[in-house]
Amino acid sequence: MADAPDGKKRANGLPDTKLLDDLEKGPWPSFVTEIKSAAKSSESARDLLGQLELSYEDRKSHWKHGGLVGVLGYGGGVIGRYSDVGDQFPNVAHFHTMRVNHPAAWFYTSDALRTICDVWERRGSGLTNMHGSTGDIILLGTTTDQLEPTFQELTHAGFDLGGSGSAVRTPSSCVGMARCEWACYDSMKLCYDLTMHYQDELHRPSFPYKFKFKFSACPNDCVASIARADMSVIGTWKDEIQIDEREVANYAAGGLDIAKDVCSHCPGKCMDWDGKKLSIENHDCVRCMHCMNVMPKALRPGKERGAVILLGAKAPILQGALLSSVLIPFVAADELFETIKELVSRIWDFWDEYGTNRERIGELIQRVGMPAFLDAIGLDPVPEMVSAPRDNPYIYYQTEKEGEQ
Amino acid sequence: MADAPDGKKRANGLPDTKLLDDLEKGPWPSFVTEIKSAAKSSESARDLLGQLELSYEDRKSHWKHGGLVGVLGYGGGVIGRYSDVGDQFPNVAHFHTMRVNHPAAWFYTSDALRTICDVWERRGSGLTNMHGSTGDIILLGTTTDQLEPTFQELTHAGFDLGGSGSAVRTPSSCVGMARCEWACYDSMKLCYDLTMHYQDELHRPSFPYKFKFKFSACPNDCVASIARADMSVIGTWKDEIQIDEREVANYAAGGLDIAKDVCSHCPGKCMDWDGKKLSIENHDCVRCMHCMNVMPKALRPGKERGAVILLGAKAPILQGALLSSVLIPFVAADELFETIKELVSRIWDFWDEYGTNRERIGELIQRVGMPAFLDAIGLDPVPEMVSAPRDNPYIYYQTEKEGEQ
Amino acid sequence: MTTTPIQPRLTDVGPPSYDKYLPPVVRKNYGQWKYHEKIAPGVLCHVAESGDRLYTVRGGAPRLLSIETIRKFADLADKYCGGYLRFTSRNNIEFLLTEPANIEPLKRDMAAMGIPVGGTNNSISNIVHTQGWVHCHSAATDASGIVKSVMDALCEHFTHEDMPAKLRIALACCLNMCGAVHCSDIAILGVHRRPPKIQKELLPNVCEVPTLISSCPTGAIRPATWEGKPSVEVIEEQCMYCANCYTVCPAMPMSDAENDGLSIWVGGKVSNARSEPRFSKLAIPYLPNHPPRWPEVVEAVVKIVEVYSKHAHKYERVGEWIDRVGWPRFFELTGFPFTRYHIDDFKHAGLTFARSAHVRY
Amino acid sequence: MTTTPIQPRLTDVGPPSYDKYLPPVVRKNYGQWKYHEKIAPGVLCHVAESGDRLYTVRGGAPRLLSIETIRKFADLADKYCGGYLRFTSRNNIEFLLTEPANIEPLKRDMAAMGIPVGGTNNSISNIVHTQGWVHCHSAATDASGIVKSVMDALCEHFTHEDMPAKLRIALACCLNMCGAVHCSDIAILGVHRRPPKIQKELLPNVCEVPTLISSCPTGAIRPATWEGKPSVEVIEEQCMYCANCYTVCPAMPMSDAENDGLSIWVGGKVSNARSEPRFSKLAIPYLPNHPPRWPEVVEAVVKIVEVYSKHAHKYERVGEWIDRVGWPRFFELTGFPFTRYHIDDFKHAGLTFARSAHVRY
Ligand code: SRM
Ligand code: SRM
Ligand code: SRM
Ligand code: SRM
Ligand code: SF4
Ligand code: SF4
Ligand code: SF4
Ligand code: SF4
Ligand code: SF4
Ligand code: SF4
Ligand code: SF4
Ligand code: SF4
Repeated sequence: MADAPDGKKRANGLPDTKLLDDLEKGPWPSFVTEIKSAAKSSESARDLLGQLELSYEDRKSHWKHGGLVGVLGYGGGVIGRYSDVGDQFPNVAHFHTMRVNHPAAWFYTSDALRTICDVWERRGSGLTNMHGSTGDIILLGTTTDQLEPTFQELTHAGFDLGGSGSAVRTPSSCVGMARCEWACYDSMKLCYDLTMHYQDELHRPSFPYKFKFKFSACPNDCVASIARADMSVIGTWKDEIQIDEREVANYAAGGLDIAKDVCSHCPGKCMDWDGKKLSIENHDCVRCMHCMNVMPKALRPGKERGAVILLGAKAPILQGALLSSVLIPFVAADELFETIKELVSRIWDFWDEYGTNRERIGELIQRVGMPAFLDAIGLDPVPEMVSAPRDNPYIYYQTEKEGEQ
Repeated sequence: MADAPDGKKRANGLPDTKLLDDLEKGPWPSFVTEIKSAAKSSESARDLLGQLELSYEDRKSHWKHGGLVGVLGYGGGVIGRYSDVGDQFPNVAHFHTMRVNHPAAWFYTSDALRTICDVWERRGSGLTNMHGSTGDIILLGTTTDQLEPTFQELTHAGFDLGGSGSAVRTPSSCVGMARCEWACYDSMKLCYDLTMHYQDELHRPSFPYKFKFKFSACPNDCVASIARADMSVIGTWKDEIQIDEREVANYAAGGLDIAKDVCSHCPGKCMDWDGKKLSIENHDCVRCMHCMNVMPKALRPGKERGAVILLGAKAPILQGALLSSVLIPFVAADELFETIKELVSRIWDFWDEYGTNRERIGELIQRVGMPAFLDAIGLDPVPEMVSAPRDNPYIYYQTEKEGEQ
Repeated sequence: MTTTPIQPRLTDVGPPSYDKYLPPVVRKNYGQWKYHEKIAPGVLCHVAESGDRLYTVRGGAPRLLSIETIRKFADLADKYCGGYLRFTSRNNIEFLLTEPANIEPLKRDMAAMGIPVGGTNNSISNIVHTQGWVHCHSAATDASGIVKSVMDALCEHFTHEDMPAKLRIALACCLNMCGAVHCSDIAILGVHRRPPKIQKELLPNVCEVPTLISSCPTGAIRPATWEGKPSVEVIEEQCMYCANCYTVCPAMPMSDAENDGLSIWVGGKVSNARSEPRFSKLAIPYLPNHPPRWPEVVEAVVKIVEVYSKHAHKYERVGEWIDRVGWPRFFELTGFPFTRYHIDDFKHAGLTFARSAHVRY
Repeated sequence: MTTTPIQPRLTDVGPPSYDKYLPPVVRKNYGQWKYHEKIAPGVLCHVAESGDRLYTVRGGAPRLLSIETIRKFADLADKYCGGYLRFTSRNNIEFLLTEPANIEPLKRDMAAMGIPVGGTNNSISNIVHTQGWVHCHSAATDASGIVKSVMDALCEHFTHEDMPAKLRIALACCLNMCGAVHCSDIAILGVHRRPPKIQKELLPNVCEVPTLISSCPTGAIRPATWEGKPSVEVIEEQCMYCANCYTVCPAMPMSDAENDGLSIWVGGKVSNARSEPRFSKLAIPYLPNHPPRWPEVVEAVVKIVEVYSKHAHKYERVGEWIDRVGWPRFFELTGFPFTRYHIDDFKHAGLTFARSAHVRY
């Protein structure tokens, strides 16, 4: 590769990166080293390094607003990206990323990883994100003509694109039953089943805006679903916490201050430790996980398991960030797939009809009001949906409908 | 008095009040009995009884929107009131109330009360509210021509009218130092001094809307100032809670479960009872009063006393109810009068200039934003003003003013 | 009766000085109180650093008092406590004694007058309330009648300190909330449920149209003309019956005997003790106006009191108890239905949605 | 390289089945895990009802990985754990072992590769982050460079479980917050501080004016014409630099080397453990963009970590610690100035005012 137009010197075929080089020092593994490693065999990685150094010099991004690029018959899965210094760095003049739907909970075999690497060595920059914030395998940077062949190689290897645009986005799930004693439903399977069910909505954007699903199998919420998913499915249980008295005693004997470290942090204020026996008023337990987190050998979720379904999280723009809020307080584990499918179709119908351009479902609910939204999707109000009933007296009484009470 | 036009029968000169009579039964003292008692010698009380019975029959108020009535040179203190069934009840056709500024914390001598009764026997219905929600002595119902003479008799007896309209409203205070061991400043004196200072603003409405002051001498807030006053002054202390170890032991010996009844309710989570000694991490104490309320003999506020000044409470209309919020986290007791005077004048200046018609100060702050309000009144922001800093990233950076940081 | 000014005409004299009516024991020990003790329901004893003791006997009053009753209070004060008495911030009457021997005779005289003694500590104190049909044009309900009916049912909790904590009830007869009910353990609030009925002929003469339009929190009032004069129309679906338009314009009356009524709110508080002050939340959106005794309202309030006093821990105010057990439990225990009205849809509604997986079953 | 379709052309195959890459020990014990134990920082042991044990060794990764590095991970997986591995929701790599004897050799090989082992339990885990200057047009700052700089400074807290509780840091390079930083113990957020610079000539060709106008949360964008074509103008005082206009219209670029920079937010969390999930709150409104090491940002984050780890009780997340000691203490201990920017002035601002007399001194 020739010298860049600005005449920077390059050692080992790599651009001169005084600023970035500093980021190869220190104990944490370096993304600069990664780019350099790819740059050994990838011209686009080499130009990426050069452009990034330039950004470090001028303290601004050198990417332009994306354009619509993609693969045949799909409306998403590719983020188009163009350089504003393409003359200096021609190999990243076009530098699109491909979002590849990851396997549930990011499990791989070495072979599966190698397959992806091989495709990306042939077809792209050799750089990836493992993984993107939504969960995808991000194949970082290729040209328009490589999109379709990459796609075809991937599908034949058993991988498919993830979401982008106004579509279902790649759902993700915590490791759940594969490795976690607290899983209250099979988050990986549910994530997979729904992903398969929504292939069309995932690949062919047709919504007012994006729609994200995330599945955590217990209230620890290890995929941050409540903060990042339009629909958050969080495992929980209905019956009593299972207590192993002997193990409780062992923890106490081992030096755990159960009153202070466990009971005093219990948000349900429903635990009592008299120095010998731990008792839990399960009726008041809010299913927060703290006691189990501290004493995993002694306490376990109950046996009647399922999930809370919450709706509406999103990032700040436009009207301020939202966390998902409770829509159905409990659905039994074996009814989740059907319930969600049915519920989601009603939600999407309403969103389709009333959502404005770039209005996430959470914002739509805020705009029309939860009562109207519930009417529309045919769900009865329950007190679990709110942290508290209203405190303002501005009630739209519907006296015609209700008549004299 | 003759039969009313609707022909209701009257026994003992009183109208027939089948519905109201029922409210003379039962253990709680009866307002109907009170009206009847006044009605023995007052024609307007008699007609009030009749009109009220009519309201009980038709389930609606028979008062019309008030008109502007008052005494010479005052713009407030009287609520004009007219009946919409004045033909039936001519003695309440005009039935204005006079608001009389109560003595601080509602202390009276029997003579003072008798003086008021005598005036009101001569000049009005003989009915009162002891007291109105703002704190005034409410003289309930008289005619326009009686307003000025009543006023003159009252002022000669050492009483004056309270507030109404867009003015300072009658300030009120808790019993504080007169009877309470927790008083952190002299709420009665401060209330009185400021009331005297603001006589003009109280009697001559000149604001965008009403402005209320309430003074509670400790965080128990026995005049509900935080919920009902544009400016709420709530006593507190800065140094350490005074502990009488011996009395703590007495409470424990007397059966008080200090850990459960005191410490576990402490919102500062700063109390520890090891079964022998009570220790308080005063740095984390939020000055809530709970521990003192439970053990008044053992614990007392510290010695460095003063008050928190809060601003902005109001009822729901227009934009929703507000509680007052912290403006100055601590003012020493002996500086309160001067500080408040100075602060209030800056607040009123801003309100005068920017407040719209019927906009309470709390609503104005919401509309222009607290930072802009603080700039305007020349107060530096401190973290005590907020329950938490902002969580949205919508910051109006003022880069010109600050330059590069 | 005369209208001749008494000379000189005095103005701006202000209220009596704050210390004018203080009893001697208070003057002497002003700011020097050391602690207080419980003696009996309705009786407090404050002990000064000096060792002096002040006994307070508190009685319930209907607030609406005739001068005859006030004079009787004055007589009792003369008889037992040198003529000194006060009222409380919740409209109770307090006699201020130095002689403990006078307590029982005073209580007997109060009983004879029909004045219940109580309201202290963890009792149910007097209901803060407003004018209602006795004096206000704006009232969606009466005030005194409901208060009387509710207090009749709760009187034994006034005279006994048998609640887990203080329990404060307030009533306001319209959304102006003069009773400041919005931070009460239990609030009773008069509500309209019908849009204003525009009095077209009157309106142009008595109201300013721009002020009227801007008075509506939801923008339901639009300009219109009526017989060539500026007037308004109300978009009924946008009206939530707050009556603010009526406050600024008499030609927009709200009252409607069939549809007006009461709503019940719970869990507010004012004190900073333990938890922060907070607003009351909707428990029952609507109960009918049934004078003279409002049985539905009385029943609802009594139900809340019963459930609360049975389930709350000591020192838990109503709202603090609900914090611990959750709103679903509140609705389950009271049997009140949870409806679409309970879910906020005003300005900050989204902040009341349950944004966590904390659920009780 | 070829563009000829491989036959048949497959679409909508979806991701690999959820159980396709599970190690045998996981397949066997799927849904049958009993408890887990701490072994060492970065090493977990999950025990199944069957008694089987699964050892997880977790390593920190820069997320931006070259295929060379991924292949090295694959080799390690083959060498120590039958080829099975996974990534975590925070971009760490996990090797899934059944042989405890393989743990130490694996850790040595990881060390040789420069991969720190840790991130478990009460350590500081990997920083969730976004594209920054590496791939996004919208970035007000870089992502990877700051993450590297901060993690260099905090690496010993990744490899040691020495925090009072989990501490989660996230970075997003603009207000779109792809890193979902809004619920992090510590969040680093790229910010603009200058209104968009309208590219008047470009605008009419590439943007829809109505969409553009409605994209502005504060209504700062007004219609205008430019050389007869529909265009817009920006009321600069109403702009709070969110860049949403730029997202919908390329002719409204925001970046400004002198004024762009970072803000720091603290106290958010996601888990339902103990307290409810909550947003992060503003700690520092602005720090400059100083590549390659962003010393001001590193210093601020390290300061928060130090103060928190010194003062918080065990099991208190950052936000829970601040709950207990109060925000004034947070600002006092960190020395960060409290400014007008910290006081909310957006939609629900009033709800963040301190509406109680609870004050700590
Ligand atoms: C790649 C990724 C960041 C990363 O480095 O990991 C990303 C990158 C972009 N996001 Fe994002 N978002 C990514 C996860 C997220 C998340 C997190 C999540 O999904 O869990 C969020 C916050 C959660 C949410 O959805 O609210 C997120 C909230 C946004 C938003 C704001 C959406 C909103 O409703 O407020 C935008 C703006 C938009 O959609 O126009 C956005 C837009 C973008 C765009 C497409 C820029 C744009 O304005 O068009 C970025 C492309 C960058 C590039 O050149 O590659 N991105 N974005 C993440 C997707 C990778 C993946 O598929 O796995
Ligand atoms: C008499 C009294 C009720 C009572 O029975 O005790 C009262 C009665 C009225 N209030 Fe009030 N308010 C009374 C204390 C309050 C309080 C409580 C307080 O002051 O502590 C409040 C709530 C606190 C507050 O100020 O926000 C209160 C909030 C209102 C409002 C709503 C104000 C707002 O900003 O939302 C209005 C409407 C208005 O001002 O137009 C109002 C208006 C009225 C009017 C003048 C009706 C009107 O719309 O013009 C009522 C006259 C009734 C009458 O015919 O006598 N009244 N009003 C109270 C005054 C007695 C006194 O002086 O002691
Ligand atoms: C007399 C009065 C002040 C006055 O100037 O009139 C008063 C007097 C006392 N209050 Fe109060 N409070 C008075 C209204 C209030 C109010 C305002 C209200 O109810 O509208 C409150 C706020 C109520 C709320 O939060 O909604 C109030 C919240 C308290 C508290 C905190 C209670 C709590 O746990 O939340 C205490 C402490 C306690 O009782 O343990 C307290 C304690 C006291 C003490 C013990 C203070 C003392 O040492 O003298 C007094 C006797 C209390 C008693 O009745 O048992 N006082 N107190 C008021 C009597 C009203 C009545 O007749 O019932
Ligand atoms: C591997 C992973 C799930 C996955 O599918 O990838 C995971 C795995 C476990 N989590 Fe998690 N959590 C994982 C992300 C999360 C997240 C999401 C995030 O950080 O973005 C959260 C929410 C964080 C938050 O609140 O901001 C999360 C909140 C928890 C908690 C609650 C912590 C708390 O006290 O707030 C626990 C319980 C505990 O640690 O005591 C937990 C516990 C666990 C346990 C012990 C569960 C188990 O028995 O297997 C696992 C090992 C934890 C450890 O690292 O010590 N996990 N965990 C994620 C590892 C991320 C990483 O590489 O660091
Ligand atoms: S969310 Fe719960 S079930 Fe899922 S991995 Fe985390 S702790 Fe385990
Ligand atoms: S799960 Fe949480 S709320 Fe339930 S008992 Fe355990 S600590 Fe308490
Ligand atoms: S507010 Fe405090 S000082 Fe005033 S009376 Fe109540 S308890 Fe006493
Ligand atoms: S006053 Fe309140 S916060 Fe302070 S120590 Fe006592 S109970 Fe705790
Ligand atoms: S609450 Fe309403 S109806 Fe009752 S007195 Fe106040 S303004 Fe009048
Ligand atoms: S009652 Fe309230 S909401 Fe209805 S029109 Fe009048 S002001 Fe508007
Ligand atoms: S946070 Fe903003 S700048 Fe960063 S990747 Fe997302 S959209 Fe791009
Ligand atoms: S940056 Fe945001 S606030 Fe400023 S003009 Fe654009 S959209 Fe509006």
